[in-house]
Amino acid sequence: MDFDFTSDQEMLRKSVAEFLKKECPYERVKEIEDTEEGYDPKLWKKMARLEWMGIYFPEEYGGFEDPLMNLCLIMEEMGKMAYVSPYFSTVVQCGILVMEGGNKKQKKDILSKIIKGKLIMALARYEEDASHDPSFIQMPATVSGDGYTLNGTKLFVGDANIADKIIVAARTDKGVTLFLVDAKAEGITIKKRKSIAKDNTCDVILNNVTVSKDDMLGKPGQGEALLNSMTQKATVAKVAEMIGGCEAAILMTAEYAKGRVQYKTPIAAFQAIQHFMSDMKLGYDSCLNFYYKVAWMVDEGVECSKDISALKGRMNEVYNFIGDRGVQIHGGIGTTREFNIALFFRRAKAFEFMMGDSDYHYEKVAEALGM
Amino acid sequence: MDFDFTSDQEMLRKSVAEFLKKECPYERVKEIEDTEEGYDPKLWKKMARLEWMGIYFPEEYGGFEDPLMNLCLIMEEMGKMAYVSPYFSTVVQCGILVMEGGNKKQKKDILSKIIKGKLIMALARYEEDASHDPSFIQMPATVSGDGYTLNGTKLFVGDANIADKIIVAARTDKGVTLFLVDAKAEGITIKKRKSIAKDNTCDVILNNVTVSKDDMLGKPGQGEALLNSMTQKATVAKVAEMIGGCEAAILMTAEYAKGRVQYKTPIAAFQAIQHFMSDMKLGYDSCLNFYYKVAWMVDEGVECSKDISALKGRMNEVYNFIGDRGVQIHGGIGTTREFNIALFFRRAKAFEFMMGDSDYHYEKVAEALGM
Amino acid sequence: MDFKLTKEEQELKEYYEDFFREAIKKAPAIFSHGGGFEAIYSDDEGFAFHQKMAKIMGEKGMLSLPWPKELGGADASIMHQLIFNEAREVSRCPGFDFIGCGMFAPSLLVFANDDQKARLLPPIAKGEVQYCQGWSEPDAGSDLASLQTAAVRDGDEWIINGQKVWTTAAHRSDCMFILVRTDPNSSGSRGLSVFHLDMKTPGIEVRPLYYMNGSHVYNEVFLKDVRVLHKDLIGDEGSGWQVTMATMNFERSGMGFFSTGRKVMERIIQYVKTTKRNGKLLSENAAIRKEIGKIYAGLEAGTMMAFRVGCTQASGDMMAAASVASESKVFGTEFSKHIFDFATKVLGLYGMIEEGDATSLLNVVEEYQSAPGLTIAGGSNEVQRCIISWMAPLNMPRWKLMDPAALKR
Amino acid sequence: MDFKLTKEEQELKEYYEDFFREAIKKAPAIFSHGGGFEAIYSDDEGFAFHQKMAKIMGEKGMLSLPWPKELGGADASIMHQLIFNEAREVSRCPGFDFIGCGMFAPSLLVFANDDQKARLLPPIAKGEVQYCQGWSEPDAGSDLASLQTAAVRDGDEWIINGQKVWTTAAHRSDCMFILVRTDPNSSGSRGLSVFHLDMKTPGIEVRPLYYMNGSHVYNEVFLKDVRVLHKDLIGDEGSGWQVTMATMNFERSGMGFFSTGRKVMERIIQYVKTTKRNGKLLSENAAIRKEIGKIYAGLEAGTMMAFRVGCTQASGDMMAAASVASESKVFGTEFSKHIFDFATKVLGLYGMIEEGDATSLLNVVEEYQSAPGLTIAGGSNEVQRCIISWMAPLNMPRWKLMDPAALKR
Repeated sequence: MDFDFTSDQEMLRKSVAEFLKKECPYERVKEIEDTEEGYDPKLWKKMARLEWMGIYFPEEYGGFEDPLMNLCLIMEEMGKMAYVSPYFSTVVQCGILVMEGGNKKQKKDILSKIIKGKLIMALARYEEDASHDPSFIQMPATVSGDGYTLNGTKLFVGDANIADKIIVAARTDKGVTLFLVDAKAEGITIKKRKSIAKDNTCDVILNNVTVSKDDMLGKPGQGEALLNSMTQKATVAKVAEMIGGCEAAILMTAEYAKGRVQYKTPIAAFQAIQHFMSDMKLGYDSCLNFYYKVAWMVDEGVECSKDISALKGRMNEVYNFIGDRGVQIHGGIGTTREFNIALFFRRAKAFEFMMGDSDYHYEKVAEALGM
Repeated sequence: MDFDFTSDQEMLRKSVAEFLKKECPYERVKEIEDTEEGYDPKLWKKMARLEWMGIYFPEEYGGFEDPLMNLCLIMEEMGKMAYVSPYFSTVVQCGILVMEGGNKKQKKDILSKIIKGKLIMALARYEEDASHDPSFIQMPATVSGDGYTLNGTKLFVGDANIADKIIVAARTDKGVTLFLVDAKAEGITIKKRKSIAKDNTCDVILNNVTVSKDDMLGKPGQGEALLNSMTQKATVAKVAEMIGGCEAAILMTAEYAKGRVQYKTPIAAFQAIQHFMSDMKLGYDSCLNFYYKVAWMVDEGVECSKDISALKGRMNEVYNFIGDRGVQIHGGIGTTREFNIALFFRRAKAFEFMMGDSDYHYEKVAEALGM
Repeated sequence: MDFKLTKEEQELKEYYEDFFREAIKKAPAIFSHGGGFEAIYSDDEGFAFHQKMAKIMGEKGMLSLPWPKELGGADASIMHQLIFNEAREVSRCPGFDFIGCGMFAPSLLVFANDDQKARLLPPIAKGEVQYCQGWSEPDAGSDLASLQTAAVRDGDEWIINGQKVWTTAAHRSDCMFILVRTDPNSSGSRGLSVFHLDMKTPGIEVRPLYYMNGSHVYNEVFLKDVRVLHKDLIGDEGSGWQVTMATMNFERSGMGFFSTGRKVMERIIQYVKTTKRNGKLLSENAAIRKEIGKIYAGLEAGTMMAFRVGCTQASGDMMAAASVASESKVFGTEFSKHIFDFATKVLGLYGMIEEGDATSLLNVVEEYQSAPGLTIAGGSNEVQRCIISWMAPLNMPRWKLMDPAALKR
Repeated sequence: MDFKLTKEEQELKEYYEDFFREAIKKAPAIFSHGGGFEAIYSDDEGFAFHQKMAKIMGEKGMLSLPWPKELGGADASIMHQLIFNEAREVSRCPGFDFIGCGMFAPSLLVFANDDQKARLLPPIAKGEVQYCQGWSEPDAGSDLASLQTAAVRDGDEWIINGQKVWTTAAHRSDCMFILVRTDPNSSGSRGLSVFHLDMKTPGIEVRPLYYMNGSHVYNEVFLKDVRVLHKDLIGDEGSGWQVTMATMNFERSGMGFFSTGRKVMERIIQYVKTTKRNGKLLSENAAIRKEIGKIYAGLEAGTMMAFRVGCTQASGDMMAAASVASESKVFGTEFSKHIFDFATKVLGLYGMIEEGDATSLLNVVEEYQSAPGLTIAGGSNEVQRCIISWMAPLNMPRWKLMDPAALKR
């Protein structure tokens, strides 16, 4: 058993950290949050040049075939800086779907564009009932001519407002099927919602949108399997982002507590504050080592859906606890837009629901344990 | 709205408190716990002479017809002293069942004996599945001659080992029915179990026990209704005992913390200890006022099953929290038989299950709220 | 022991409930999204409605219920006040300036001289004036007594210099009651005084302090050579701490947390009964059912605690009331956080959306975001817990933070 | 990053699991009721089995795995030790004296001189000797450094007077390692020394300290003019605190809590799948299912934390290891309490019964009662939390309680 990273991994982590710290400090993050696009196109191009996009993709399409662990390291560092970009939608969710479900032509076409930073993608899976389980997807894809027609509303679609292409999950007579849809296609309306994370959460309304057979991703009825497989990896990547957020929130709060004097004492010397801080640290450490193991299991190809669910279930609780205590220890100032701790408080709540909330995941664990 | 007691009530409370403090300090309680009978017959007689037994029963049978609130005050004081006696089994559970379900003869016969301290009773309701809901009672009462024959095992029967009479809930073709059975009747085997409260929790095995028609309590099939009605009052009385335990545990722990010096400081000055203590106090106060209201509602005849369930659900949590923090603040010494705080830690767990655990009660509340 | 409402109390309850039920119907849309400070102070339309309601309530005498009759009040019993407050808080109808009517006016009744009462009370009673409070400073939060804003005597006037922070509604206010250091040689809770200050006085600058979601409720207030007349000193010179402690404790029963909580619980029940997720009706989930049972128990327990605070205050035992009030504050604020958090969990992905059709079912994420302020404002819960432990019956050894004797009257 | 077991490690794992699985089958009945301290130290038959197993394990070299080969050990890697510990703890098989083998022997390896190593280590390795530790005193619990038991030099001997408390297994022990004050002018953590003491030495009186359920695990130990040879001083005179702090930290990964927890979880799952209550199978209750999911997550998270402690210790960074070890202790002990509590809840009324047929399904109420000791013993969790906050990366200002530098080596 070995908890150490390779020197390549250390270098990767360092370069991501330095880039984000320099190019996108918290003040800039808040500015980006307030824009309609909700991301910084210039930084997106720079990230592509730094080769972050292709890290997990096959070499034959221009990627590096690094393990998921390396992708997770990037997500961790993004989490620390509360960074906002379509990386999770484009590279993690849609990229993996295309990698695992696409035909040669689709992979070549799409992955190479993603890697070059020339394609932004969004995944439209959720519907009105907000079920995380893809078997409840209802939106019909009806055969029309040589292709299909899509009708219905998709909700909670990250980055649809800036996407070039959207992967839409809909139901054909063979079951859930994935389609690659042009975001500008006729019949598509995209509405950005106000979310607690101030991110690009959108409604996507499809009104008689036609897609050709060639734009099907995978086979008819393969959608559930593809979504489930991608979701496992994307969940670990989301956890990585959350763990990064936890670390930053803890250190930021510890620093604040040491500098904040009340009753002629730095509040960091108060036992109540020390106990909160150690509980935050403990929660973080308990998830950190578990997350490393789960990422490793995915890379080793070991079946670990139960562990991924257990991890995400726990991570949700820990991140929200840390965000909450972080604000509490900051006191009033922690609730302001000006101070940075609220960035994490807000993200903790949004990320709790992304890729499945704790109720959903703990139920999955119980099921897997034979209950 | 008025949170004050009448002067009669204040006097009652004081006299119970003084009696128990003098006659049955904690040291004595622990001695009694270690006896096979698990109660002190001399004190039982004295309690009868002090007129505690008849407090809630009709005047025509020798009682005082006081409100349930007054019975609760006695239970509160017993709870404070962690007192052990068959009061809850005999007076509260069986007494109320007889009062509400018995015919004139039964009431006259039984209640007057209870009031004089000459009859100890036990209620045998639970079976192997440990369901609190009486509709799941399965034990058959089969018609035989002019009476019934009972066969089966009853569990968690408080004070069966010292009881003269046992009320057994069994199922006839009309539904659940209550029977008054002589504890020495042929076919009855009683086995005392080791319980965390070191109380008289017994198995009662009935092997072809015959009862005459005259020993039926209420009508055939009336058992569920009688048990439910009694259980409401008994639950409030049990809460009263628990609230008393909470108060004693809190004060005992506060005293200890003020006297215990570590790091040259009374540990009561440590913020972590202060926070624990205030959370204990807060939990207690939140239940206290709620319990007074519920007892009052019962006395006013207001339908309040939902509130009784909510109260017991919450009381279980609060008492266990107080018992646990009480031990923790005492440190190692708190885990010993010698120190008194563990009396409350142990009772908190046992009382959690008596008259329904929190899962059971919260579910009842949800049901009552139309879910 | 008696928990019945008298016939008169029952009538009052119905009267107030009817009044607010009707009144809130005319409120702008923002009040249907949670309401609260944000609706009142951050939004122009919301504030206009608050002012309009204040005048209507003023005309009906609802802003001065507990005042003595000779000062224009109704000499209302504490139960009357609690009934009024509960009805108002359940409806979430604005109009009652919790700072002016809820805190400053009761202080004036105790500490002000006749001239001040005559000048300051009527506009409050009529709902014509909005107040803010000048307490916290950047370096004086939980440790309020370490504040540095100073007032120096100059003839008939005092000259104030310093900075206040967390000033709720300062940008909407006509007046502030401000706690300042009048004895330059003092430290801690001695040497402080309270003044009544017109916000139009030259030298006052109000700057917004944006909340994490971007709303504007709080402010920083900078005071540079601000002149206030000596006759606007409330209470004796140097008595500022006593006045402030008393002000803090007026109607701090915490009832509002439980009234609000009950409404949220009802919204959750409605939602789970009608919503399927992952193939199952949410109301069939035993974990959700159990949590609802627990929440109901907490609400009932909390409500009775709040009533207890009110009754204890009415009995005049302000020390005992202060202890239970702190408990009620801690319990109420943490319970509120919990219930809003649970509501977002029930909503699932909808729990992160702040607006729009999709969330009309339950729009609690705004309240969820406001909630962290609750456990900080008005004395952080960490300090409150210490205070509870210092008072009877626990009597744990205390630091010098606050003298419970100051609460006696 | 690699979480695979090597082929060799996998073989060791299977070897130990097989060994303990077979061994525990021969244990007296009391070990099927939880086992733990109570089974070993409170019960004669239980202690006899413990001694028997100690000798068997001693013969197989299992009591000295990490020791250097020249001292009769196997120079086992930390992974080897963790695998051994986990297999042993999962089985709940006794025989490994956690005091002598687990704490004192590793200290001897670091601090003892050659003579002491030669005299004291072999009997430990052979499983011939039971140890107890003389640390806590009535007025020195969390604040261990305030202890008062004193040793005064008298030629080749030291004379010890004082009282120890919480001495686990003293009534079963052959020897004690005892922390005493050797410098009468010292206070706090200076001037302390550690001695190896034969329990048959005149002047030692052991009195039982009964646990709340009446079991006898702990003792008070009174020392009156107890003479110990100077050659039994471990480490330098005055180095007692360093020796003790190091002793405390040997193998404090907390793995045992999670191994035990996993067994309890399995018993709960088995129980709820086969038990109906109030008309429903318990395993159909979403609240129970959710809690099981949560418990599984906690167990996996805790296990990885414990492995992390082991690996960090192996890397020689004892400071970093100490911090994570404290976290693992806090998490593990509170998690244990939680899981035992949950188990009683699942049992319902059976959750209050300590013995008998009715409870053969799950007999955890004894473990539930032992659990409160966990969060107190070995440094209360309140103190542990402070220590965690004082170390990197939090570096909160600390009181003088414990010098983290003492953990460096």
